[in-house]
Amino acid sequence: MDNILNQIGIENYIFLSVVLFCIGIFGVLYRRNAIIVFMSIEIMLNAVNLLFVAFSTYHQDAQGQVFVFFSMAVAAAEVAVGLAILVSIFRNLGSISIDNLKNLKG
Amino acid sequence: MIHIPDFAHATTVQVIFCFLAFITVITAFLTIFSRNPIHSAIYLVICFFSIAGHYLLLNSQFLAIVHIIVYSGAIMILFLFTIMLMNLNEQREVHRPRITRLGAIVSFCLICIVLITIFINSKPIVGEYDSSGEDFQSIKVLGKILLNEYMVPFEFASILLLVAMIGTVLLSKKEKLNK
Amino acid sequence: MNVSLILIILLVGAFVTYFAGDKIASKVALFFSLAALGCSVVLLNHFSAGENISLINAWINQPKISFALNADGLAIAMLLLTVALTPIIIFSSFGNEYKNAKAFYSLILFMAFAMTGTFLAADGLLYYIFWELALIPIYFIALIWGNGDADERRKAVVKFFIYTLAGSLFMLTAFIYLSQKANGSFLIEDLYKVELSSCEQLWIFLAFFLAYAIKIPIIPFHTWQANVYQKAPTVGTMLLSGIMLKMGLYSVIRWQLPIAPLAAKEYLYIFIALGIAGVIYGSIVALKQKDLKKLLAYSSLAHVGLIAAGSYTLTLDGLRGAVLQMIAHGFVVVGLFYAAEVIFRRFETREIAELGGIRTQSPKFTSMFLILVLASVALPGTFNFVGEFTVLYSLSKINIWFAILGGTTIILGAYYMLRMFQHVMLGETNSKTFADVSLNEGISFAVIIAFLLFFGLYPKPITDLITPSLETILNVINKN
Amino acid sequence: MEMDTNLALLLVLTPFLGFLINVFFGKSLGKTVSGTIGTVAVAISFVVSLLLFNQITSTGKGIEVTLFDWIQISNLKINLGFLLDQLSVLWLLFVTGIGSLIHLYSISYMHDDENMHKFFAYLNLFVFFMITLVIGSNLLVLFIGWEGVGLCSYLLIGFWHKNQDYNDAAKKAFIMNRIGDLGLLIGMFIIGSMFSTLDYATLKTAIAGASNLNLPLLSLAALCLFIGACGKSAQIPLYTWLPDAMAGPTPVSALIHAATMVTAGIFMVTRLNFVFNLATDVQSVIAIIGAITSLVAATIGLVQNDIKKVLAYSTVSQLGLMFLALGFGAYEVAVFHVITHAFFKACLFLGSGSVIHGLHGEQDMRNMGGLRKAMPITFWTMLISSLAISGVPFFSGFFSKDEILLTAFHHSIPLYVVGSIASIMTAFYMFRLMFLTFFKEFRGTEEQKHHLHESGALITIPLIILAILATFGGLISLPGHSWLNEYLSPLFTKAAGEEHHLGTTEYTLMGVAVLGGLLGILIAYVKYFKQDNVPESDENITGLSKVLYNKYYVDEIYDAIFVRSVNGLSRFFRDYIETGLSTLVFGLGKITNELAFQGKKVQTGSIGLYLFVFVLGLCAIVSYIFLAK
Repeated sequence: MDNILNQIGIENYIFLSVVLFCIGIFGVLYRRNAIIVFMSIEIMLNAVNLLFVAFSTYHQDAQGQVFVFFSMAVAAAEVAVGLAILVSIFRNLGSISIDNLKNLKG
Repeated sequence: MIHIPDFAHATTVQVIFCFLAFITVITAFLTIFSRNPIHSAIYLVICFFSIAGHYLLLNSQFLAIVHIIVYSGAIMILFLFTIMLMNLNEQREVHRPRITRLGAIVSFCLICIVLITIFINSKPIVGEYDSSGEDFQSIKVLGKILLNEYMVPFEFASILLLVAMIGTVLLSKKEKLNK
Repeated sequence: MNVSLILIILLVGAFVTYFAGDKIASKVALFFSLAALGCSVVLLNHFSAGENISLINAWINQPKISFALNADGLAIAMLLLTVALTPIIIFSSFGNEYKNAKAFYSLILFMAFAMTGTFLAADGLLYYIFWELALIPIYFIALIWGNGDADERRKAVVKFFIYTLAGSLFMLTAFIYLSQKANGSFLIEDLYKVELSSCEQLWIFLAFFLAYAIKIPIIPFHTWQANVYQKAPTVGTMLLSGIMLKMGLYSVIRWQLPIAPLAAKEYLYIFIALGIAGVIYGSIVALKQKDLKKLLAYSSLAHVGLIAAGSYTLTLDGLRGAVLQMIAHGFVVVGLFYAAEVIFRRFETREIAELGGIRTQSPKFTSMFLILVLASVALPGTFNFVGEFTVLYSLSKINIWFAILGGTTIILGAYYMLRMFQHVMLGETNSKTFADVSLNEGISFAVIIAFLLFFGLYPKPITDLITPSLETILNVINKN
Repeated sequence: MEMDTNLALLLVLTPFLGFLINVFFGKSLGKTVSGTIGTVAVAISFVVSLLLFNQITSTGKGIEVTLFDWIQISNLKINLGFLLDQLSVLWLLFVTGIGSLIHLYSISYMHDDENMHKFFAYLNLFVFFMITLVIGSNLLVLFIGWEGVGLCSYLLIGFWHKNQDYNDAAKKAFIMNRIGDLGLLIGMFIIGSMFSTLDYATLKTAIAGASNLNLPLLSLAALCLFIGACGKSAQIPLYTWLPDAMAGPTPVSALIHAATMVTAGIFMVTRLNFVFNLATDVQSVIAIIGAITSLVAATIGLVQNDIKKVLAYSTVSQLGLMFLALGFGAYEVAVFHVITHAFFKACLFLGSGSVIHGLHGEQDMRNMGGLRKAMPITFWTMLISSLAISGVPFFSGFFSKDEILLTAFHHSIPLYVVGSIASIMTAFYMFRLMFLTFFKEFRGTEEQKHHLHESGALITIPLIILAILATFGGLISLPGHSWLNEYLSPLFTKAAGEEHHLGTTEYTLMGVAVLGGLLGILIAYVKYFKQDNVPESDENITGLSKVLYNKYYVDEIYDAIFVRSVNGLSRFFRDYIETGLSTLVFGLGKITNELAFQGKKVQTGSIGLYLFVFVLGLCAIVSYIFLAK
């Protein structure tokens, strides 16, 4: 069986992941809408997942994929809880702009 | 170094990769930049699909399917529902002060530079990579691994999801005031 | 049979006392403390018969921490001091009513447990754990059952707690560093063997010094002392001054000097001078104190200064004198604080100005108090003299001026103690009635006095007990 | 040997047993019984001393008794042991002898005091410690006794403890003694580290056998020891406690502050004569200090009006004379004077006690007078003693004082002159005392006059015995043929002092001394008998006599220099340094608090900022790990 990486090269996957990850970070920093921030986080997660899978193929080892599977489970839980929190914040504050979340002020 | 595809002699796989990568990056950007959260969500779905495409390209069918089910299905539905629940529209979002945006851009550039520098500086991979021909990522094999080697974490994952479900229900329940 | 038995008795005693209920808590505590004393005496017999009563068990593998209790002569002497004073202290509290007595007495036993552990521990980390453990009960004892304004008291006690804890953390750092050097082992033998450069030794020495200087206390680290002594209930004060500050002094001999001998040798003069400064300063400050317990606190500061100075001479005489003086001081200071308590029970005050004229009403109490005062000023024939003489002698061998300056304690000590005695006990008959000592009180005093006088004339048993282990320690110090 | 140990223990422990019985059972036994027990205890010691004396004179050798090891120090091994040789037995004899007499006296004297059993307990304890001091075989055992007698002195001066002035006096005595004790300790330390022993016998051989001694160090040791002696024997500058010590009951003054305890310093110096002989500089210091003390104390004694104060200053003055002799290395002369002084001074004190007793506590001589008829025995005994102390020929004091002056003359004329002036003054103030007290008309209140009576037999018998001793005590060391010198000769390396040949010089000097003494008496006679002067009341004293009356203001000066400065320092430390240090420690806490307060402002709560900083931190860490190679 031909390894796909022979044709594409692991470097390209790394590059792609980096770009995706950076876009995620940029989104987190740039947007103030909590939902978009959340989406950016998902993008970052996916960037990492992608890298895992790429290296899993590269090493011919299933562990990377197993890890991605767990990370997806965690992500699902996280999104569920996170969005629930956002909803309750929205209910209380009437907005989900992260600038309003200043309860951490010392 | 970054392998620059030679478009003239590109194989099908390479073309597909480039295409998918292009879609992934573009939709990711659009997710962040579009004003309307609904649009963002839709771009994000497309992004997730393209990532699933990458998974398929890498021949990990199981993950591709799970990814589509979890991300493009469940998570995106959750996002959409939430957005609609809140009835957000673009006017609500006020742009951040310039200094913040500048900071965001600066740090974005910074992290890009750092990561890419690392990437460039790291040792290049020498030679071609041959697969051993062993099946390691078919659904069957993964299923065996998950339920043998990783059984306990697997069960914990289910507990995690259960807890998350309960937590979500508890959080989104309306608090009864004055009681 | 080994020394862990004592620890077990005290710990079990603490629990049993707690569950025995308020009414009989004091008696249960007394029973267990006496049991510990009895067992210690039996162990002493075993020890003098040449049996090994130490204990080493592996406890944690990585890093290598052992549950090691080392019972050499020095440790046994301190163990005996603790288990002998604990029953006296408990017994002395019989005249008082305490709220939530079960917790109170349980804490006393627990404190005795922790202090005994500190004296016995032969593993750096175990020692550190016991060291800090001893702080917890005294914190609660002083805070909950103390006297005076609650807010003031909390301030003083919290200051004490944080201050000593902060000092100890430096010691912990030193221990961790040392164990790194000793391949992860915390055992005292391994720590002794660690080869350190003189610069490293200095830092280790200073880290230890901070912990001990605060606990002992050596000036200028003594600011917690007078306030806590005053605010704590007398039982707490006795525990603090009688035993707990001996922990610091003992640790100097057991840990600080042998581990960092080069630093100790190089800066000998500075540390002796600090000790002696404490002697003079404490004596002078004690002169004009208005509160009886505060005065005794400062007198204690003066005495421990001399003990510390003796330890830092790094001579056999100095160490031996220091240990003898520690034991003597433990007894005498407990007796003196008890006398203050007896006065307080009757007059509800410790202001020296409000006292006076007690002697006519209570000849027995006066005699006992006077003997304690005289022991405190090291009259020959009392145990304190033996220690003080030995320490001063060792100081004179280092430098005659040290002996002269340190010797001012016998002048200034006599001055403030007799002044206090005069204003507290003598003078026209007090208008308030002062009942003479009850049987219980008399027994406590008599035991302490008998001890001081007996060993004042025949200190040989204690000297013989401690000398071999001190020689061993000196060998470690002088190995380079 | 067993026998000796038992004797020594009997000697020491009988008074201690008396002390214990009186402490624990004294109150229930009743006054007479408790007094008797106290007296008998000391008397037994006296008998034992006599036995020992007999043994020593017959064998000529000292007895050494070692009980057990006491203190172990690396190069020192200190036994609790006794040394009974000529010197200590001699001291024992008069300590226990005079002690028994004074105990006997006290039975009557203290009979009205409710705490009589305590008084006897303390007295017995004192005798116990004094015996320990005298017979200790090394310096440290001496030190037990040394401090112990100080303690008893403290207890007895403050015996009437309701009066805070008395307590002050007691405290002062104890503390001044302790200053000397520190000197003694330091001296011991030096000797201990030089010779690795504190034992007299070993020390003596060690010094004799030592080749190259560190003489300056040894002199320092001797000086320190002398400071100790100064404290105990009330020499300048540590003498001020002794006059104050008169606050105690009169028997105490007689026993402790005249006859026995205050001579401990002389005992110690004599005991260590082999050390002092090597330190010639220190000897000169001793002589000079002794001479000055005797003169200063005598001048103060000239104008005192309190009968006991006069005697106290006289004691200081006489002690000064003894030190004068010690300074010249004439130890046996000093010892001789110690003994005669013990006799006549004890007698004088007891006599004054009898007077005070008769006048119900009156001590001011201005309120006395004419007691000769009412108290004949007291008068005669005191007269004899006064003659003795004034150096009238053939009384004991004549011989001893004369020898001291003779020695002084041979060594240093100026000191001889000083000593002679002091003796003349002594004669004057003693007879001033006699005339004011016993002659002329009674100046006290009518009520006192009514009750004037001679004291009982228990008081007069000791007086008579002491008067006899004061008369004939001089016989033990007659000039030219001295039994005492021979007896003590084994102690001294020099062949019992240079026996002075009784030449013309000596007789001349004797004559001068006698004339001086008579002159003093004559002046007193003229001033207080002929002219019938009575000292002015306190307010009217002016000029030099005011200075003298106020003891040269030495107490005030000491108070200003030492006591106040220490107290001031104490207050300063308490109020400023302590609070300062405390603030410093609290300050550390406050600084931490303030830092936290400032630090918390960084926590703006803005998630955007947090994320921004987080990304920057991430960049920094990643670049550190991967790029900083």
